[in-house]
Amino acid sequence: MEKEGRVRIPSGCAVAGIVNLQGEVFGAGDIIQSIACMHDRSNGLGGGFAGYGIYPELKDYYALHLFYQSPLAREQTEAFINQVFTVKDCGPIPIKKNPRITDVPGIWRYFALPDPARLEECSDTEEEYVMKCVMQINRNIPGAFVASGGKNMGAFKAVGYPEDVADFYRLEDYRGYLWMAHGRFPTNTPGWWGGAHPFTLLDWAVVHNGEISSYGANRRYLEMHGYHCGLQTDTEAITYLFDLLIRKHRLPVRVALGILAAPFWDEIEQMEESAKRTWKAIRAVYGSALLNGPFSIIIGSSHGMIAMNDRIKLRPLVAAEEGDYVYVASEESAIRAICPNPERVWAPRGGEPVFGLLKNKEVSIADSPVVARAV
Amino acid sequence: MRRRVVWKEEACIGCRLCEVYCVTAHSRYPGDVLKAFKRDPDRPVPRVVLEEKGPVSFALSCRQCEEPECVKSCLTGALGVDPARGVVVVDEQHCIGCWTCIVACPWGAIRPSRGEQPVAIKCDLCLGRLGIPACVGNCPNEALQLQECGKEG
Amino acid sequence: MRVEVKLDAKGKGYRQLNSEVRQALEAGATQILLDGVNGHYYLGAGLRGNQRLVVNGTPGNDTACYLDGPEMVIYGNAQDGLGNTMNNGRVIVHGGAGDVLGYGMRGGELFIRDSIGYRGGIHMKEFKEKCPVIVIGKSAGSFLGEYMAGGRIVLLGLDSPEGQIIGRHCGSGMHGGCMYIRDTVDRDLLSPDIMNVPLSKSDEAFIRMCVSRYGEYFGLAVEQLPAGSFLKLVPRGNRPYARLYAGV
Amino acid sequence: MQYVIIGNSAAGIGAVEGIRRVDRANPIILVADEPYPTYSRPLISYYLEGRIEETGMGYRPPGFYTENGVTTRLETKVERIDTELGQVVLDTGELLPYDRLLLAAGSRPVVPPIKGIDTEGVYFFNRFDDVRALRSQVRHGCRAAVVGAGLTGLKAAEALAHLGLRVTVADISPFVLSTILDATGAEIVRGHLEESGVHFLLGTPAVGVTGIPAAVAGMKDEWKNLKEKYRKVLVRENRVDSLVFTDGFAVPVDVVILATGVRPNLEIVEGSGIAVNQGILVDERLQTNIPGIYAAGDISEGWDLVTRERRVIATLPNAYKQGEVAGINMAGGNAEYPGGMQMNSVNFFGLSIATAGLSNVDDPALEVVTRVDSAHRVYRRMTLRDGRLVGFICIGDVGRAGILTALIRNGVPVGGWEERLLEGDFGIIDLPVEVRRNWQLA
Amino acid sequence: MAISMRTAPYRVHRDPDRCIQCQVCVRQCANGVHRWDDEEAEVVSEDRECVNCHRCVVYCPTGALTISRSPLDYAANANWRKPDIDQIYLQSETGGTLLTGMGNNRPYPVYWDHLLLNASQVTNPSIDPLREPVELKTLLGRKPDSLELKKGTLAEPVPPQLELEVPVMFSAMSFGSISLNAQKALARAAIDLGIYWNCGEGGLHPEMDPYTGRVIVQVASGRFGVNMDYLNAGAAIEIKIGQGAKPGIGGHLPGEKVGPEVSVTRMIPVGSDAISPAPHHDIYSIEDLRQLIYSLKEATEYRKPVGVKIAAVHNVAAIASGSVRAGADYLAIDGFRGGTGAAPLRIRDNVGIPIELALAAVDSRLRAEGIRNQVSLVVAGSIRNSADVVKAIALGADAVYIGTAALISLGCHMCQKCYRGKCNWGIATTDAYLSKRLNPEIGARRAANLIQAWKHEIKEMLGGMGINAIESLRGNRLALRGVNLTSRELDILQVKAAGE
Repeated sequence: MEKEGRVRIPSGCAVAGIVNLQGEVFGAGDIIQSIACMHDRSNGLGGGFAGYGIYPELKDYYALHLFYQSPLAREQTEAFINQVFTVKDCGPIPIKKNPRITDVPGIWRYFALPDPARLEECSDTEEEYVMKCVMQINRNIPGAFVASGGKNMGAFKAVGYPEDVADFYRLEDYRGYLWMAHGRFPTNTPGWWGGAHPFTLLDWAVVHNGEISSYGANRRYLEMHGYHCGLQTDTEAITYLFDLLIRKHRLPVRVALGILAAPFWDEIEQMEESAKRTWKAIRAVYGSALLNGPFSIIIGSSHGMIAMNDRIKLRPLVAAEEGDYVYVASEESAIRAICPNPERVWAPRGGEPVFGLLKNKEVSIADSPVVARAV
Repeated sequence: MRRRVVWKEEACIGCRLCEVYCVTAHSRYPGDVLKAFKRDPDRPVPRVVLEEKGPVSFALSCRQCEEPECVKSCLTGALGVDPARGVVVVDEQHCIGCWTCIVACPWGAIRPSRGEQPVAIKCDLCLGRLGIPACVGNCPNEALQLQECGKEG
Repeated sequence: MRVEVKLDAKGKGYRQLNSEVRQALEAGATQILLDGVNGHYYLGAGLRGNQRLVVNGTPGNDTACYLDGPEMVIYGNAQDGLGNTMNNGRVIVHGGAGDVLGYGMRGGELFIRDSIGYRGGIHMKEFKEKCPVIVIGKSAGSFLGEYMAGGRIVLLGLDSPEGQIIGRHCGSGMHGGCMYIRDTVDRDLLSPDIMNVPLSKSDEAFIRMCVSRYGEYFGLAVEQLPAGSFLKLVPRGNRPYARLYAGV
Repeated sequence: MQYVIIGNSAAGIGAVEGIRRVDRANPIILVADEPYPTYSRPLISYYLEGRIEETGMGYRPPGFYTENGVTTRLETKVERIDTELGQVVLDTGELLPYDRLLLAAGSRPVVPPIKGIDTEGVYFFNRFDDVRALRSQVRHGCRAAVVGAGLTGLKAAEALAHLGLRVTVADISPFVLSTILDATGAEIVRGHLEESGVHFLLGTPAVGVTGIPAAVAGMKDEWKNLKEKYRKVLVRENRVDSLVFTDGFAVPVDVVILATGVRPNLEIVEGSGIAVNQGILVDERLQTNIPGIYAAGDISEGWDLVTRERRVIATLPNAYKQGEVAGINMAGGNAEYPGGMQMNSVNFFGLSIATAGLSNVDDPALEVVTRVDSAHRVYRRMTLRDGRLVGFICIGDVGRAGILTALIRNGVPVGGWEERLLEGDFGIIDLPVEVRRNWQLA
Repeated sequence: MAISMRTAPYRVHRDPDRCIQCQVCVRQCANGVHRWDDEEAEVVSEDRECVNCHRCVVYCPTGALTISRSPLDYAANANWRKPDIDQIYLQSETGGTLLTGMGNNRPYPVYWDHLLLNASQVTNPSIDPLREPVELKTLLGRKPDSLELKKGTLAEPVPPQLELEVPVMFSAMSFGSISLNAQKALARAAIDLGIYWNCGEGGLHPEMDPYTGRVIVQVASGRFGVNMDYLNAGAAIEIKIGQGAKPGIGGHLPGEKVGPEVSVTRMIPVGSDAISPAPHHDIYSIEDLRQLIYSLKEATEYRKPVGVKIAAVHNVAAIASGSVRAGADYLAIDGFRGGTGAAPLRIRDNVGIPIELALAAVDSRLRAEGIRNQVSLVVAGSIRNSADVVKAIALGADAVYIGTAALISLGCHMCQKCYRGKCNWGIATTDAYLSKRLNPEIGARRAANLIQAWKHEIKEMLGGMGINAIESLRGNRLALRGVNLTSRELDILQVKAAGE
C-alpha cells in the first residue's frame, strides 16, 4: 500500500470553521462539537483542526508542528532545525492516548525564528526562508513531516474521526480566536497522518471538501513556480495556490478567489468594460490556477477566515453570523449544534466567498482595490 | 383426442413462414421448399391465415372445433370429423365448393383451393405426414403449438 | 383516533431515531413530535401512510427521501436533499432548505417558507395523476428545475431585497413540467431550453391555490402574499437533445 | 327403447348422429318415402350438370346406416301418427311403434298457380328423381324456362346453361334472389348470370304452360304458322311448348322447371294432435306438444334468433343442427336449440354469394352500411340492429364470411367499427381484443 | 438536399435461383432493405440501410440471401482508414455527436487472452465434476471481519447476502434499452439458474412482477421508476454511478423509445426523453455516495444489500476503496469493453480501462487496506465465456455480470445499432412489432442453456485445478500465468509469467 504522497488519494469530507472577528480567544469545544455533528461525512481515516491565537506567549515565533515516523527522522530533523533556526522552545506536543487513534508517530513542536545569519545570507524574505526550510524537511528527510509552521497557530491532525483526534491532542486545553476543523473521507487506509487536513503553509491553513478535477494541471503550474506537491492532495495544491497568488503575486484576496473560482465567460461578457478587460486578462494569465470540480474550502490565516465553494456549487457550505462570530460548515446542523439561533444563516452561492476577517487586520489581507465581480 | 394448432399471439412475429411451410407440406414436394415453390405447378394455397394488424399478428388455422359448424353446415357431407385423429377433414372429392362451410366457420379458417373446380381446404394437421404439423415444426418463434385438448378445450 | 408520540432526538444517531419513528408508527401513532432534531439524516425515509411527523430543529440531509404518503412539518431549516425521490405526501418547512431539493420527486408536495439552495426540483417527473409540486416562498439558487421532466414549481419571490429570485441556468435541460416564477427575474438567467408562455385560467387558479395554501401554512395574511404576475416557464420541447446525435 | 325417424335428409341424419352421441345401443328405424339412401339435396343441380354421378350424391358414406344401427324403411310413406298408441301407421298398413319419434319429413315444392303444369316436360327441382327424369330429357340446344329466380331456380338455370341449354328464368319479382338479396345485390347477380348466358324475364308472372298443339289466344297468325312448322320437327306430342305470361307473351320452351319455393310436409301430422302453425311447433328442445315426439328441419317452426320469431327456416345447416339437437334430447341428453337463422352460400358461374340473417330487410329500426364495386361484382351489405350485426350480404368475396355469421350468432356489439365489416379482408384480428379473446373460448 | 458521400457498408446478395418470393425477408427487415417491387413483381433489396444483422439470412427458408462487407474502400492509407473518413463525412453532413451501440470494438489488448489457467498433475489430483462435487455457490454481500459466537450460535446475524448458484449474473439492462421480452427472458433464466438479473435504471414493468424475487434494482441519476415498491421488490439495490461503455456519460433514452409501456415503467409521459445524466446530482463526492447508500438502507431497513456500480477508470482502486468505506455491500466494476444500448462513439472507444487490470488493481488495493472481506466484487465488461469467468475469479472477483454474452444468447448479432431502436432480433427495441420476435420462453431457455454450459465448464476447469469450491479460486492468482505481457502488466495483474 503506497502512502499518500506516492499516490493521489481522492477524498470527501466535512468542514467547519469559527472565527471571532475581534480576535478574542475561545476554547476548542465548539469546533469539536460542530465537526462531530457531521460524523457521517467522514470515515475515520482523517481528522484535524487548526487553531489561531493558541500560542499567545510565543506569538512571534514560528510554531513548527512535526510528525516523526522514526527516531532517526527526529534526529535528522532536529539537526537541520538547529542549523537553520534559532529554537526558543521545544518539546513533544501533549497527547492523551485514545484507542481509536493508532500508529501514532512522534509529535513534536518547536518555537523558532530563522537563524539571523543564514537569513541574511540569502535574498529571501523571512517567510520565503521559512517556507523553503519546511519544504526541505518534508522533501528530504524520510519519515519527517511538518504539520504546520505558522506563527501563533497550529495544526492538529491524525488518522481517526475528528472528535477522537481532538481528544487525542487534548484540544480542550487550547484557546484561539479562529478554529477550523475537518473530517476526512479518503479512499484509502491505513492513512497517513500527513494526509489529514488542515494542510498548512506558513500562516495558511486550508481544509477542503471535494475533489479537484484540475489537480494535474494545477500541480504542474505550481511546480513551475517552485512548489513541491509532496502530498499529492488537492488541499496542498489549494494552499500553495493561495500562497502563490496572495503572498507572492500580491493579488487582492478577492481576485485570488476569483482565479480559483473564475467567473464564466458569459458572466464576464456582461461586466462593464474595464472589469471585462481585467477579468479576461486574469483568466488568460491564471487559467492554470482555476480549481475545476467540486470543492468547498475554508482558508485560515492570522487575518481571519475565508470560505468558498466552486463556481457551480457542487459542494455544500453554510455560513452564519452571531455577534462577533462567523461560522461556516458543510451542514447547517453543525453550526446550530453550537449556535442554536444565529442572527443570520445563509448558503453562499457558488464562487461567492464568505469573509470572516479580523476587524483590525482586514486591510492588510485585502489592501488592493477590489475588482467587482458578479456572483 | 382432439388436436389442433394453437397460437401464441404474443410470440407471432408475422413472418409467414407457417404459410411457406404449409404450402410446401401440401405440395408435391413436401420436404423441399425450393422445389415446392419452383417446380410444383399446382402449388396449393396455405391452410393457415396470417392475421395482422399493426404490431399484432397470429397465424390462424382450423380450430378443429368440438362442435364444428362447418361439418354441421356442409351441404354434401364432405366435411366430417376424423375421430381417430381428432381433426375435421374435408373429402375434397365430395366437396362441391358451395362455401357454406366458409359462411359457417366462425374463425374464417376455411378457404377455397386454387383451380377450375375449387374445393374447401383447411388445416388437416398435415395428416399425410408423420410428426407435428409443418407450421408448428417450422415456426421460428414457437408461436404455434400442437395442442391436444379434451372435451372442454 | 389520534395517537401522538413524542420523541427526543438529542443524543441519538439517525439510525436509532428513524427506527424509533418506525416503531412508533407500527404501534399506531398518527402523529409524532420530534424534538431536538439537529442534523439527523433520513427522517421519514420511505415512510408510507397518512401519519404526520412534526420536526423541531434542523433535520439532516435527505429528509423525507422516498417519502410515500405522510405529512412532515419542519420548524426550522431543512438541509440538502429534502424530499429526495419523494413519491407522495407533503413536507412543510417553516424555514429554508438547502441544495437539491425534491430531486427526482415524482409525487407529493413541498412547501418551503423561505429560500432554497442550488438545483431545486431537478429531475422532477410526473406520470398520469402523479404530479409533484414545489412551492418556494422566497428565492432559489442556480439550476432550478434542471432536467425537469414533469411536475410544478412555484416560486413566490417574497421579500427578496437583492432582486434576483433565481440563480443562473434556470430550467437547463428541462423537458417536461412547468415552473411558475414571480415575474421579477432577469431573462438572461433562464436557460435557452425553456420559454415563457401566457398563463391560462387554470394556471392562474393553480397559482392562487398554491399562494393561498402557502399563506395558510405559514400564517400570512392575504395582503402579505404576492398578487403580482408570474412567468410560466415550460420547455421548448420534450426532446431537448433530439438532434444531438448521428448514428454511425 | 325404439327411435323412429321420419325423414332421411339432413334433419333425419342429424338426429341419428345426435342420438348416437348419447345412446349407442337402442335401435333406430328411419322411414323415408324416397328410395335412396340419404343424399345431399343441393347436389341435384350438380348431378344434372353431370359434375357428379349418382355415387357421389351421398350425404353420408355408404356404411352409415349399418355403423349407426339404423334400420331404414325406404320408399315407405307415413299414413298417420297415432300418438295415443305411440305408433306410426305406414302406407303398407304396418304399425311402427316408437318410444321417441322425430318428424323430419321436410318440405315439398309449392305448386305455383300456373295452368298446365301437368304437361310433360314440366319439372320440379327438389328431389333426386326430379333431376334423374330431367337429365334424360335435356340436351344441348334445348330451351328451358325456370319459373322462380330463387336459389333453387338459379342453381337449376346454371346447371342447364352448363349443359348448353338456352335458359330463361322468370319470376314474378323484378329481382333475382329476392328473398335474400336487395336490389343492388340482385342486379349484380342478374348481370353476372346474363353474361353467362341466362336470360331473365322478371316482374311478370307466368300464368300457364302450353303444350303442343294448343294455341294461345291473341297469338298472331305468323307465329302460329311458325309453331306449325316446328311441330313437324318436334314429333313428341303433349310436350311443353311454351311458357305464357300475363301479358300474353310466351317463350318457347322444351322444359319448364318450377322452383317457386317449398312448404312443410304437414300432412303426416294431420289428426295426430301435434300442434302446427306454418310448421310443426316445437320447444327449445325441439319437442312438439306431444311428449316423446320431436320435429326438426324444414317441417318445423324453429326459433329464428335474428327475426326473434318462430318460423320455418328451410336451409340444410339449420335442418341438420335441429335434427342433432332433437336426437340428443330423444336419447335422454339435454340440448337446447339456440335458434337458427337464414344462412345461404351459393355460387353461380363462379360468382359467390353469401347471405345470413336479415340480409335484405329495409326497416327504419335497422342500420345498413354497404360497399359496392359493381365493376368487379363485389358487394357487401351489413345490417345492424341496436349496434349488433343481424344480417349481411356478401357477393363476390365470401372469404371468411363465417366470422360475420358468428358475430350475428353471438350478438357481438359492432357499433363503431361496422365499416370495417365491409372490408374484404375483415378477420378475427379486427375484433376488439376482449371479443377476440372470448372467441378463443368459443 | 445535397448528396451524401457515404456509401453502403454492406452488400446484400440474393440468389435468384433460390428466392421463392415469399417475402419473409421483407417482413423481417425493419430497416427496409428488402421490399416487394410491384412493377417487377419480385423482391428487391437495397444495400444502403443494411446493418448486417443477419435476420433475413437466418429467416430465408431457402437460404437465398447472404451479406458481405462492401468491397468499396478508399485509397490505401494506414493512417486515414475507412471509418475515419466515413465518420468525417457523417459529421459534416449532420453536425451530430457520433452515436453507437454495444461495446468498444477497437483492437485494444484483451488480457483474458493473455492469461492461462493451471491444472493439477501428479502432486495433487484433479477432480472429475461429473462424479464428484464441485461447488460454485457464491454469496454476495458485506461480511464482518470476524464472527462472534454465543454458545455456538451467531451472536449477530450476518448482513444480507445474495445467494448465487453460479457466479454469473445478468447485468443491468433497462426496459427501454432492451425489450420487455428480452428482460423477461433473462429474468426467467435467472430464476431457473438461481442467479440474479438486473432491471437497470428503467424501473420495473408490472409484467415483471413474477420475476422480482431475483431482481437487482438499479437506482441511477434519473431515478426512473424509483419508489418504495421498487426498492422493496429488489433482492438488492444497485446504485449506478457509471457504465464501462461510457464512463462519465449519462444515459439518454430518446423520446421515440418512450412508448406507452416504457412510460409506465419509467413513470414519465409517452414520447418524452428519459435523461439520466452522468452524475447523480445528489452525489458530488464520496460522502454523498455514503449518504445515498444509507438512505436506501434506511428506507429498506437494512434488509438488503446495497451495491455500487462504477466504470473502470484510472483511479478505480481508490474509488472502490471509498465506495466500500461508504457502505457498499458489493461493487460492480464495468470495464471499458462493456456494452451499452447507446453511447457516443468517442467515449466508448477512448474512455476507461480494461476490466482485467481494474479488477487486479481493486482486489489488490482492497486487500492491502484489509477491507476486501467487507465487500463482494462483481466484474463486467465483455466476459465472453466460462474461461473469462474463471480468470476473473482467480484475479479476485466474486462473480461476474454478463450483458453482451447474454444478449448474444438471445439472438443478438452484434450489428451495434441498438441505439436505433429497430433491432430486428427484438432485443434492443421497444417497438411492439419487433419485440415479439424474442419469445421469452425461447430466450430464457437459450440464456439458461448458456449459463448451464458455462457452469459445467467452470466446474471442469476448477476440477482440473484440484479445486472443488469456487472460493478457493477467488483471488488465487497462482492459478494464472501470463503470456505475452510486459513485466509492468504482470506487476499490475500480480500474475507470474508462464514458466515462472
